[in-house]
Amino acid sequence: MEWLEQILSSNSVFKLSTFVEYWGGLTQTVQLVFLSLVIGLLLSFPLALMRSSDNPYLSRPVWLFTYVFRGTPLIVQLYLIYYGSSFTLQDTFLWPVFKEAFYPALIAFVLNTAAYTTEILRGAIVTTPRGEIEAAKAYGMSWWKRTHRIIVPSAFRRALPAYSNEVIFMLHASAIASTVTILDLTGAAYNIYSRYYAPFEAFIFVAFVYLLISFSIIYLFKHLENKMMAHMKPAEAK
Amino acid sequence: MTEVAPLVVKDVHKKFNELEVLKGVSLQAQKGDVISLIGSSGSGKSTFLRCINLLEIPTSGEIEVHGEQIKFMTTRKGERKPADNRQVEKMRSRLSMVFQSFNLWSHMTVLDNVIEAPINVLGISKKEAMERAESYLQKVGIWERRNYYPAQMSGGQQQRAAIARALAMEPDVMLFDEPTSALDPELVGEVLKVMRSLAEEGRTMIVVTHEMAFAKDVSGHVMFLHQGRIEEEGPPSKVFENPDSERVRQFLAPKY
Amino acid sequence: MTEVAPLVVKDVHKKFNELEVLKGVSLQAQKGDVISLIGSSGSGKSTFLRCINLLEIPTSGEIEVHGEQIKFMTTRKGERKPADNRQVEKMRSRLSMVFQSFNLWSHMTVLDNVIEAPINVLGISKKEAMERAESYLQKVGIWERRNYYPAQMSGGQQQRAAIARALAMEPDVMLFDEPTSALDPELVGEVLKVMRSLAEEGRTMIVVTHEMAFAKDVSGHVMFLHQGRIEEEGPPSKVFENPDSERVRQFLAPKY
Amino acid sequence: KWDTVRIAVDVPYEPFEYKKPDGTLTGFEVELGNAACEEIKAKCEWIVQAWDGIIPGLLARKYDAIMSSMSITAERAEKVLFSEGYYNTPTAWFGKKENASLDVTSKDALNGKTIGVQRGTVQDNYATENFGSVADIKRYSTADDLVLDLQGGRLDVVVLDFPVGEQTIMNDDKYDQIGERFQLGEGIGMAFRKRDKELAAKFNAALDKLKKNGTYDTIMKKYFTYDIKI
Amino acid sequence: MIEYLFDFHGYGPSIFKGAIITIEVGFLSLILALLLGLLGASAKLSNNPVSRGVGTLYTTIIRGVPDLVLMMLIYFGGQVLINNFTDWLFVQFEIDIFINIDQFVAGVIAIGFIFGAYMTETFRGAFLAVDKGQIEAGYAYGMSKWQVFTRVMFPQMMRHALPGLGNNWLVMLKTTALVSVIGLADMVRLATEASKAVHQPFKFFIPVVLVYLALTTVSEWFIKTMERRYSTGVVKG
Ligand SMILES: Nc1ncnc2c1ncn2[C@@H]1O[C@H](COP(=O)(O)OP(=O)(O)OP(=O)(O)O)[C@@H](O)[C@H]1O
Ligand SMILES: Nc1ncnc2c1ncn2[C@@H]1O[C@H](COP(=O)(O)OP(=O)(O)OP(=O)(O)O)[C@@H](O)[C@H]1O
Ligand SMILES: [Mg+2]
Ligand SMILES: [Mg+2]
Repeated sequence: MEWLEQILSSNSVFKLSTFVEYWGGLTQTVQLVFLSLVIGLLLSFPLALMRSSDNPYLSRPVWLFTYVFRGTPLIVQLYLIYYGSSFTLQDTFLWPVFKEAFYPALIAFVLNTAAYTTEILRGAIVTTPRGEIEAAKAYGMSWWKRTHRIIVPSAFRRALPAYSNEVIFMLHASAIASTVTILDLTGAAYNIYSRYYAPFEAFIFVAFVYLLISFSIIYLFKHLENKMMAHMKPAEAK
Repeated sequence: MTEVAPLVVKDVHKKFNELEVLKGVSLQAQKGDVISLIGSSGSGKSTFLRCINLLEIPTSGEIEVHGEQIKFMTTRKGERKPADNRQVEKMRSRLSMVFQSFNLWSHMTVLDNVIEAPINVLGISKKEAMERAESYLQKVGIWERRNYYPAQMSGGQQQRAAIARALAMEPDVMLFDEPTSALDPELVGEVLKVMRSLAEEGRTMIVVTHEMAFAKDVSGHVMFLHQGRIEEEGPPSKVFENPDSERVRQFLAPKY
Repeated sequence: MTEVAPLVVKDVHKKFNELEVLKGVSLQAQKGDVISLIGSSGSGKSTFLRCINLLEIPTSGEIEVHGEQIKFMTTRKGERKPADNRQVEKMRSRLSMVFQSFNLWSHMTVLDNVIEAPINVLGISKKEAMERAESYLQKVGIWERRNYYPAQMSGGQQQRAAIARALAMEPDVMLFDEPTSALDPELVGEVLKVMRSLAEEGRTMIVVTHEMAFAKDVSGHVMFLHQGRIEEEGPPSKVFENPDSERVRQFLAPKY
Repeated sequence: KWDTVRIAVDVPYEPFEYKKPDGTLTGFEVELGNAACEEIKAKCEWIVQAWDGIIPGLLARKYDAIMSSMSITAERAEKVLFSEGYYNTPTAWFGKKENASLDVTSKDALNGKTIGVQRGTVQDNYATENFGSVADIKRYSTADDLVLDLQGGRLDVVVLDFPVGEQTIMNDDKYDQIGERFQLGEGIGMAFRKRDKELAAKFNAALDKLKKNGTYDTIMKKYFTYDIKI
Repeated sequence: MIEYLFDFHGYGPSIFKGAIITIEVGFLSLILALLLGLLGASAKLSNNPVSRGVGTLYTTIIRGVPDLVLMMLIYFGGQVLINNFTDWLFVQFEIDIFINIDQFVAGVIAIGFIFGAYMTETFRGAFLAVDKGQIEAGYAYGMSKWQVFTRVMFPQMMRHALPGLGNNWLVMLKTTALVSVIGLADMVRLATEASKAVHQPFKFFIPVVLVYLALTTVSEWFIKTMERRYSTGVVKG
């Protein structure tokens, strides 16, 4: 433990108080990213199905949604929702919710990740082998049944690697939450950075924390892939 | 006959763009009938089966299942499509199909392939579905392979899984598209035995087959398709022993 | 015989994880030999063919093409793999294979499927490849369908395209995995005629088949595979008329 | 050796440094810097650099000095070598007119309020030290974001560099300065690499001379109505 | 209203210049990223444990570290390394030189390198989705690995890869804004400067968003064309 003390005492950045700040940042980041991803993913399933529908009344609006949200920078979306809400909702019952930076940020992130995930899923849905869909039809599965029993499970497996990218994009992108005063990991790093003016220590430390989160995510996806892609590998002896 | 026919197909035409693949094919199947569809490659046999359960929408013609006629409508673009999806689904759950290319769901094990539709379409309990799966997988001899994925099985094993999947629906009418193409003679015998027992249970079967022996021995009615038309049909004794058509005679002549 | 055998396979074993699918299979084919592989579903016939051209790496055993032995090495993890990719490619271009599930390249038309490998592997001119394609597609009767994509063709048409693709390589040794499974009896006759003529040209053929008539009439040697082992082999007269093995007798007994 | 000196600046920070629409740099610090360079007979090359990378860039020798309204703090002084302070602007509190009577020196008055500051400024340190325990302090990377949140109703009061507040808040007559202006910190200095002591000394001498010979005042009067010299 | 929206207070040309930088950086990094992606995917799918390891290391590390930090590390860190070397030269041989890493080159390399890792994952997923039989047929006719790759795998894989590639490209286009931390003035940076200068924080969002949307439109069109091109032989069910 001596070395730890030594590092801590020889270093102005790594004090107990900064660790408390980083810890707070970590919980904010994890909450924000996790909630955005979960809600965004849930939204993207119906959206992707609408988007891959032949009916233009279903597919066009979703196309427009993904076009706008993939076509513009997340920071612009965040600003519009964050500052936009303060000028439009200030006198409504929603204000107590929107006053907290967390919720406008959450909304922006959810919409953004939903747009990207929708496109990923749509791509996988339209490449489902035709014969397998026909088999589902031939057994009398309704649109809904064959969608959620055959098409989506098969598509999701193919979408996994691209979706793992999206999850990591979201984690990195969440750093901009700090621009609207959310004390996430990056926010904490900025505070500490500007207080001690030690960019390398402050940022490399958060980079390290982000790295750990990313590693966990990548590991998780690898595990998931191993499980879900079993049908592409030789069988275990039974 | 007082009972309504489980399957009546009237004057089905099918065009792919300009190519007319079916040029008016009709069929009437009573309960327990086994109808064989024979004919040369590309004559439209698979297309006809696919039209029966509406995987292809016939360009014209009618389909009646248990006396209920499938309703069609015409879209603004002038395409024909079923008017009532519910009706189609109900109809399909009573007809089950074995595909020429198997079309097993690749992300599911054989067992899951077999229990999927009974549970989710017929709504039977998982327990009952498992029992059915066991009995049919045993019947086709791949119960020990139940936890394999399709890609890990031999061609014949896949075909048998596809047959078990169709059997597990215990449908009124079964549509088979060359159900024994990947099987060795021994298994062909086994599978045909299973089919014969189904016929005896009173199930109706439409079988596309290249096994003339099967067409001759098991089916009560044989249809010979040629270039999208029925060239000859009748009881096997008639079609095989005394065909009217020169084309049929030639098709049936022994080759080596 | 003074000529070297075009294909010698020695004691091939293949395991999928713990499951041993091939338990020592050997084969020796002379120029012009037609060898039939028969056996029940799942007995390892396809796996054996796939081992011959190294789509599956045999767990042990040797393969010699025209006297040249394929060199293997062992990776540090203890897996066996070919030591020289060039050698494998060269070998494969002289053996061509028709797959049980056809495996036509779905993004190419039939014609492109057929000219692809001759141009890109054998390096012949496009013009010559087109001539070959025409002659072989005519031979199997789908020249008019040359501009179709695989998904637009019937099962039999796809199978014939796959055969034409293999023929266009004009290889020394051909490996056929149930080349007539999707064909009607008439076409089976046609295709077998083509194969017979190839045999007469001196090409060597290894054919996995369920057509006992073919095995009997065309091939000079029949091998019966059972659970990964050769249960019986010899000239057709021996295997079909007077087999030693009880298993073979049972397999060949007429079923209906 | 110092024929040309590359100086980094983050723009715009009116009126200290900003670009004219045609792209040329101007502002109080830019003019002052040019004058200082003339004194030391060097050519000044201005390099626009975003704030986040401004110290790493200096340390990586992308340029030789920073002259970009950087407050002198002990923490920064561990990384870079500061010149003597060459200006210090007053600090002030701003807020809605109806809050004008708020006593911004009292902990009790600010209890439970939301205070906006610009991250990492001396005002940030000041607010954190004095009111961090009772008030909610929100930090922004730019003054514009902070002003937007003040107008949007998420902030009660802000504490800012006076000239910045004057430019961005006071032009809306619903808002006003609260309380008195006051001075914070050691002022603004140029930053150099630690080993370039010689260059720092040259600039110190030059700035000193400019202050004495009146050039400094001439430039200052162009931009300010009050004194910022230290 | 329209006049208000499009009154750029004379900053139009500067933002236009920034847009060109954005497009240039985006485009060049895309090429680099695609190449690295294909290379990375082949490495991760290869049988060789060493290349598999290198591929995994690459995607894990790069995707793990925040882009901003990587950018700074590559640009400033790289510079410090070079400086240490030139310092050493000075101490040893009195050779006084300064080698400057160019911002543009560094930006393109950094972004290309970062997104190469994402492209790797996208391509890998797409390769896995290609039916194995198709690839085996290629090998069975004696095609070399390269031929199987170019003639069979690539054309079939693209259909699966395009949606993911489209996403990556759109994210990447916006990530080009990061180059401002290494002192390269892209469209976003110049627009922010201009907004601050005229004290209207959202003012120049509009042209920026319009440029992005225009680029998105072109990209969508291009992706759609490619999708059509790589869907030959697909019969819709
Ligand atoms: N990738 C794999 N993983 C595990 N087991 C496999 C795999 N491929 C094949 N097998 C098993 O190997 C056995 C032999 O398969 P093979 O395809 O060689 O049979 P076959 O003789 O060609 O049968 P068929 O006549 O039905 O085509 C089968 O039991 C099959 O389940
Ligand atoms: N999607 C399609 N587009 C165009 N033509 C098609 C399509 N599907 C089938 N065809 C054509 O329709 C004809 C009939 O095909 P079908 O599959 O019904 O033949 P089949 O009688 O089942 O033959 P086989 O015994 O070879 O399976 C074939 O000539 C085929 O090329
Ligand atoms: Mg067919
Ligand atoms: Mg087989």
